[in-house]
Amino acid sequence: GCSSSGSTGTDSDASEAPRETVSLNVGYIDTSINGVGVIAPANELGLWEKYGIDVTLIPFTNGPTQIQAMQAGQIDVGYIGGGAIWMPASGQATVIAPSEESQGDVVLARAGSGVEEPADLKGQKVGVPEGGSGEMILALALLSAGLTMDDVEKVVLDPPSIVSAYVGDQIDVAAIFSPLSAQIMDSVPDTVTVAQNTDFPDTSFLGAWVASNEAVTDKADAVERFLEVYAEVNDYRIENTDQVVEWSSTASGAPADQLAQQAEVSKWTPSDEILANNEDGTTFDQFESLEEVFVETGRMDAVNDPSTFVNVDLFAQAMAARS
Amino acid sequence: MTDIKAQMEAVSISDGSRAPGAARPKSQGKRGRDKPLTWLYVTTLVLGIAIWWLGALLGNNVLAPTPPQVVESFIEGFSDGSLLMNTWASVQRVLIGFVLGVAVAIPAGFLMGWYRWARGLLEPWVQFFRTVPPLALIPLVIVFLGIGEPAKIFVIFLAAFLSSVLATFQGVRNVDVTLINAARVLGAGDGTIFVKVVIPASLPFIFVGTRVALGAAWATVVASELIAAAFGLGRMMQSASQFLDTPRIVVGIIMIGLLGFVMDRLLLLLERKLTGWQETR
Amino acid sequence: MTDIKAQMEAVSISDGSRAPGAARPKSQGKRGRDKPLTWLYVTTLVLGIAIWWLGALLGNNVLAPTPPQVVESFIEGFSDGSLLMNTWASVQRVLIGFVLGVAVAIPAGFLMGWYRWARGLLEPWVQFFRTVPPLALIPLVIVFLGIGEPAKIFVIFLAAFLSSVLATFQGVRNVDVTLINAARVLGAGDGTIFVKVVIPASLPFIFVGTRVALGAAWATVVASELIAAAFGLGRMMQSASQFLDTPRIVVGIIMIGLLGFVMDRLLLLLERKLTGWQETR
Amino acid sequence: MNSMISVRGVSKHYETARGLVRSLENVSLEVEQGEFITLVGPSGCGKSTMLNLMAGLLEPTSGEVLVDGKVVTGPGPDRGVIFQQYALFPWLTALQNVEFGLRLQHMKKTERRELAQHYLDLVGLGEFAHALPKELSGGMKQRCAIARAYAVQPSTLLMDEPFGALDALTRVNMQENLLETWQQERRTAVFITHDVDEAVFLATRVVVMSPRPGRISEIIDVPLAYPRTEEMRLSPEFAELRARVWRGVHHHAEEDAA
Amino acid sequence: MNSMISVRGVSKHYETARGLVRSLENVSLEVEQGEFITLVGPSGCGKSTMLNLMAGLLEPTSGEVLVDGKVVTGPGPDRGVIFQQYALFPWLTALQNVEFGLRLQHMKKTERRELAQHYLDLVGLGEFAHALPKELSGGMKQRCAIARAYAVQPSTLLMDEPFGALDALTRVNMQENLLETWQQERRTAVFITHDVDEAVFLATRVVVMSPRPGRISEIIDVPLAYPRTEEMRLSPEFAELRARVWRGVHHHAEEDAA
Ligand SMILES: Nc1ncnc2c1ncn2[C@@H]1O[C@H](COP(=O)(O)OP(=O)(O)OP(=O)(O)O)[C@@H](O)[C@H]1O
Ligand SMILES: Nc1ncnc2c1ncn2[C@@H]1O[C@H](COP(=O)(O)OP(=O)(O)OP(=O)(O)O)[C@@H](O)[C@H]1O
Ligand SMILES: [Mg+2]
Ligand SMILES: [Mg+2]
Repeated sequence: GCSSSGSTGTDSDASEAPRETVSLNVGYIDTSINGVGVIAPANELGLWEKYGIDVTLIPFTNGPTQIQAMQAGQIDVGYIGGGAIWMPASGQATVIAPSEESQGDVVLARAGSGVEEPADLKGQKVGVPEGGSGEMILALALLSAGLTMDDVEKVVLDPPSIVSAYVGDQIDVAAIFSPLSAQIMDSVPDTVTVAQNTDFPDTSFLGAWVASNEAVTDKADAVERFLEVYAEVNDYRIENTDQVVEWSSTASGAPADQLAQQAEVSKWTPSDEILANNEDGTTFDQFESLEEVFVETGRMDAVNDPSTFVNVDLFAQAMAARS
Repeated sequence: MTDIKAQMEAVSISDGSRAPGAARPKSQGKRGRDKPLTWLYVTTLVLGIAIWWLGALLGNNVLAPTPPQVVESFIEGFSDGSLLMNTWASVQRVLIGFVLGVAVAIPAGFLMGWYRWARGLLEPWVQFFRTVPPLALIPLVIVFLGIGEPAKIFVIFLAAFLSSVLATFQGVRNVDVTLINAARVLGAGDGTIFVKVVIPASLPFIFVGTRVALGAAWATVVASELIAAAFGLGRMMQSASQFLDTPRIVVGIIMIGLLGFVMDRLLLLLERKLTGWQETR
Repeated sequence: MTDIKAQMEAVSISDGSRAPGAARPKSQGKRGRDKPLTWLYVTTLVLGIAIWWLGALLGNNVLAPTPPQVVESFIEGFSDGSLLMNTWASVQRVLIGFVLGVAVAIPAGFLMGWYRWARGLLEPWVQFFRTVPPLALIPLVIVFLGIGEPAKIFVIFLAAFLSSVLATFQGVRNVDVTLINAARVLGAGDGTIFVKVVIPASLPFIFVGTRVALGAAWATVVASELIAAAFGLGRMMQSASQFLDTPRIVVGIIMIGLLGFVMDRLLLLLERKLTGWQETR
Repeated sequence: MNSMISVRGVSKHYETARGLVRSLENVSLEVEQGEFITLVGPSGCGKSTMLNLMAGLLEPTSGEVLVDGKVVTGPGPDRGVIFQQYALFPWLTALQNVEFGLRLQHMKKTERRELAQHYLDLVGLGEFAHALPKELSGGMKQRCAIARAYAVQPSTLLMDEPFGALDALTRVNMQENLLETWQQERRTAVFITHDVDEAVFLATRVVVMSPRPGRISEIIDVPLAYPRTEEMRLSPEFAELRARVWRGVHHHAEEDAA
Repeated sequence: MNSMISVRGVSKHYETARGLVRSLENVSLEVEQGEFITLVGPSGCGKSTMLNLMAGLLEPTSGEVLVDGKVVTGPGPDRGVIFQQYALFPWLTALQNVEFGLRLQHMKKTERRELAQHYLDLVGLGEFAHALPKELSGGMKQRCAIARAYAVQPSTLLMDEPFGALDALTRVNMQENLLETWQQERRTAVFITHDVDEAVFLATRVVVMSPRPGRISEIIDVPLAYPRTEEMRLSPEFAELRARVWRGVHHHAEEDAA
């Protein structure tokens, strides 16, 4: 078990309800607008102080490493993209709040390749990064055409290598996400979009903030306060996207135009609505439909009940505390 | 004092060279002397596994697999044939990349050690690329060599080449000048001196290079198999780490470690055969 | 023939050692002989850049950045201070990891070369881990060492240690037995022989090991900075590759290559100072 | 009597790819405290092997070697050795080479330096104190090795052709030096040489060896008094001894050649 | 006349940390075709340096060395060299070492092997053809190096104390061998030795050198006829020459010691 939040820190600056400062280790993806795009505004707006969190921020390049770090007790909270939701869904962490609904996942094909719709994918060499939303959009596309993963020749590559391989004429089809998809479009302009998220309205690729299972039990207070921060930033970023992009770019060194592109394909839900979705079961449904895709791609053996890995109580408490 | 002596005997036997003290009366012939080393190997193996097991149990962490979990994963991999297939794919790549790397490194090292122009032209690049992470080169390799087998082998080749060329180069620089002179006064030209003097005289260095290259080749197999590999131990470990299937990662580590160990022993045998003439400890 | 001679002169100067032929009358002193090498360096540099540029233009795609794009990215990195910060972070890690690695490898190599028990206990593990990809160890390193600076340094340390211990070991095995005997008859014990005979006699090997270790340390910096690094050249290249910012990747490669090159030259200087006694080419 | 070195039924065989080489076969020899033994014999008859056994650098295949009553298990600073191949430390200067053994005796720096310089001067290398071995000529290397062995003042000196690379005059000087200190300090000395004149001039006893297998074929007492002088070399007695030693070596060599 | 080797105003200096070492200073020497020159002088006087200059292994600091009328720019198989330090290839057997030079002359295998074995027999190493250098005694290594140099039958033989590690009888045999082939094939020979007797016995001219800086101090003609015999060694003429050479070396050495 981790040491709990009982540190006798100085009183927070928040005037009306002086709370004890709690410590929290937060991981995030600093090349993602959904990761650094929450952290940077929180820093700029002084929200950690406001909500009394003595925060340690640790940048990562991907989701799975954060889950590893959580299991090793190194971080309490982190952000993962929709492609990694199978990890909490398999019990390795707990979802504490949905983040964005991704609109940026696509299956692309070279103009002369003869691939124009999902059915044409049969027998093709498809570049796809393993264990991410690229794999999921491909699975959905294949499913919609009555095909399975076995009907294509999977070429597993790192996300950036997908672009190298596609632009370098090594593969004709790529299942990839933004902003790398934009790079492909720029380099090979007559590329055809074979499938994209909007083709599958029933399945939303939900990214999420997750907490380690230990943190949820032992540091519930701190995690809840993180959600207070998150709820505030979430609303802020919907209103002030440009500002958030600028802050994020400054904080992480990532190119602003690329972060802006990511923001464009990320659909954010206002915090009130998240609360409502949590309460009426929409959130559970969304994660369950996501799990079905994971079963399809072989990431999971069976669909688990979302209520076992999505904690909606903490978010509710956070919203209550803010109002 | 006694330790040195004992050591000298052991070496003299295992080297095939006869250092002073080789025929110490109290030792009971070849078998008698090799036995303790075998026991030490067993001891260290048991110790290592014990420490690992203890660490895994104490850590009490899903990610630290215990030996039984790993054994289970091994059995699974064997029974569905995937482990052998992956192993075979990697062994091929490593062997080809390693052999090519060393085969190019030895002449390159010689050229660099011997001719000013070669040193001037090659050394900066060798030194430069030696420090460049293979991981960082992968996007470029894909652009120029595609995603097929050649690209993967190239990454391994590069690692093997870059880590052994330096040792060869150094070996050439360290050849005793009197031996070169002896060959020259017997009428040997550059080519003959290369082949007949410099290569044998720098064999101890070349073997260090070769063995380091073998290590580097195996150590790069994961990076190389990031390039669209369908099979391979590196590939297997990559996906295992996606699933946080740590027992399978450990299976991969053990396989690579064992294969590397076996190949290293073969190199060592070759070395002993080829450098038995040395008058060393 | 003439080439060997010329070479011998060059070496005799640059080594600080005086091989036969060092004072050939036609050569114009130190500067006269060093000049051509400098020119060769410049030539090879220009050639390399030209080939790159040509390749980038012919390839005509976003993935192969041209020199001007890279220069631009360099300037950008300098002006916002990020490049220096990243460089500093990596240099620290590499230096600490490298120095620790070598500092442990030298005594370990000696022990292994000298004492049977040390060889029996350590060698299997060294050989085993030498071939294990650092990339594959990262999940385990996170489990046992966490995600802080120690974890990153450990990965670099391991790479440096494993690649240099072999050379030291081999160096110890190659020490001329008559020198050891000479020390022993003068009353030297094991410790003194270590420090006063074996270390100096195996310096050429140790330096090969050290230089290989330096290369390995830098080559592992990307892998090590996959462990939640906030800054670092490897980290910078990682994020650049997320956005396919190839000029910045090349900036990283160049920085690592250059830093590695410079550090290698420093080692070389040290080596020349310490092994000037050698009677070699 | 008080035997300093006892070689008792010692054999030394080497197993080689070509078969067993009998370097020494059942050799026994007693060297008394304060004696000066010279070892002569044709090339390859096992002289160096014998010396290395006494030094503790080789182990006998059978039999045993005792020094001062104790079985030899390894080398020690009580027995100084001059190797046939010099064996200077190439990374140390001449002076540092000589200081090496003194340093091990924890001698103070100034004293050590002074003593080392003294011995370098003795062998005529005073000017080359700061030269590295690679900067020395063959004979100079040999003299440096001699200085190094002398400097530690061992009670027994084992010397393998120490004066082989020296010119005649230097050689004679070195012989006289050696005898002088040996007499003063009553050391025990075993000295290998190919020079019959030298063998007789230095020795209390000349041990003649014969090859394949290496054996002691003859031991010749040299009843000349010490200090030995240049005049003695010209004496008929000396000539007679020289001839005996020559015949001793010669005889077996002839046999060998047959 | 027909000069085989011309050393013309040659100096060889070494720059060391301790300052300039004048190994040779303005030395001139003409060696005629078919001559047998022996070089004598105290240890460190520059004999090896001189030989290496002739071999083309060293470059003079000033002056020039001509062999057969051409300036020496490097070593060649026309000049066989026996090194002071043997320089055997440790990874080759004795036989393979001797074959090394023959192989370079593209000699057929059987012929090559036969010739190599012949020269090994000549130096008394026939039985050790398949031994590695590390399995040979000091004198055996030296003889192997001699066989290697002889086997290529160079027109000029440059020898640096080739018989230094040999016992007296072997040495005398080797001397006679050497003179025999030299006479038959009218080679040119330059031979360094510390043995004054040997210097006179072999040479047409004895070149005496003196040290610091290395110079030729005296050249002594040896008017004895060839073939030289063991009786000649006992002749008063020989004794006189020997005394002259001794004084030549001695004199300067004394000066040096002063
Ligand atoms: N390591 C070895 N392996 C095999 N044979 C050896 C080894 N060392 C020595 N010998 C053999 O032992 C014999 C005696 O050698 P040793 O060196 O004692 O001769 P030596 O009398 O000193 O001769 P020299 O006067 O030439 O130095 C030789 O025949 C030699 O070939
Ligand atoms: N590489 C070198 N650097 C500096 N000095 C050197 C070098 N080689 C030789 N010398 C010096 O040159 C001088 C002559 O050396 P050389 O080897 O020619 O002597 P030598 O007459 O052959 O002596 P010896 O009879 O002892 O072999 C010596 O004083 C030696 O110190
Ligand atoms: Mg000997
Ligand atoms: Mg000499």
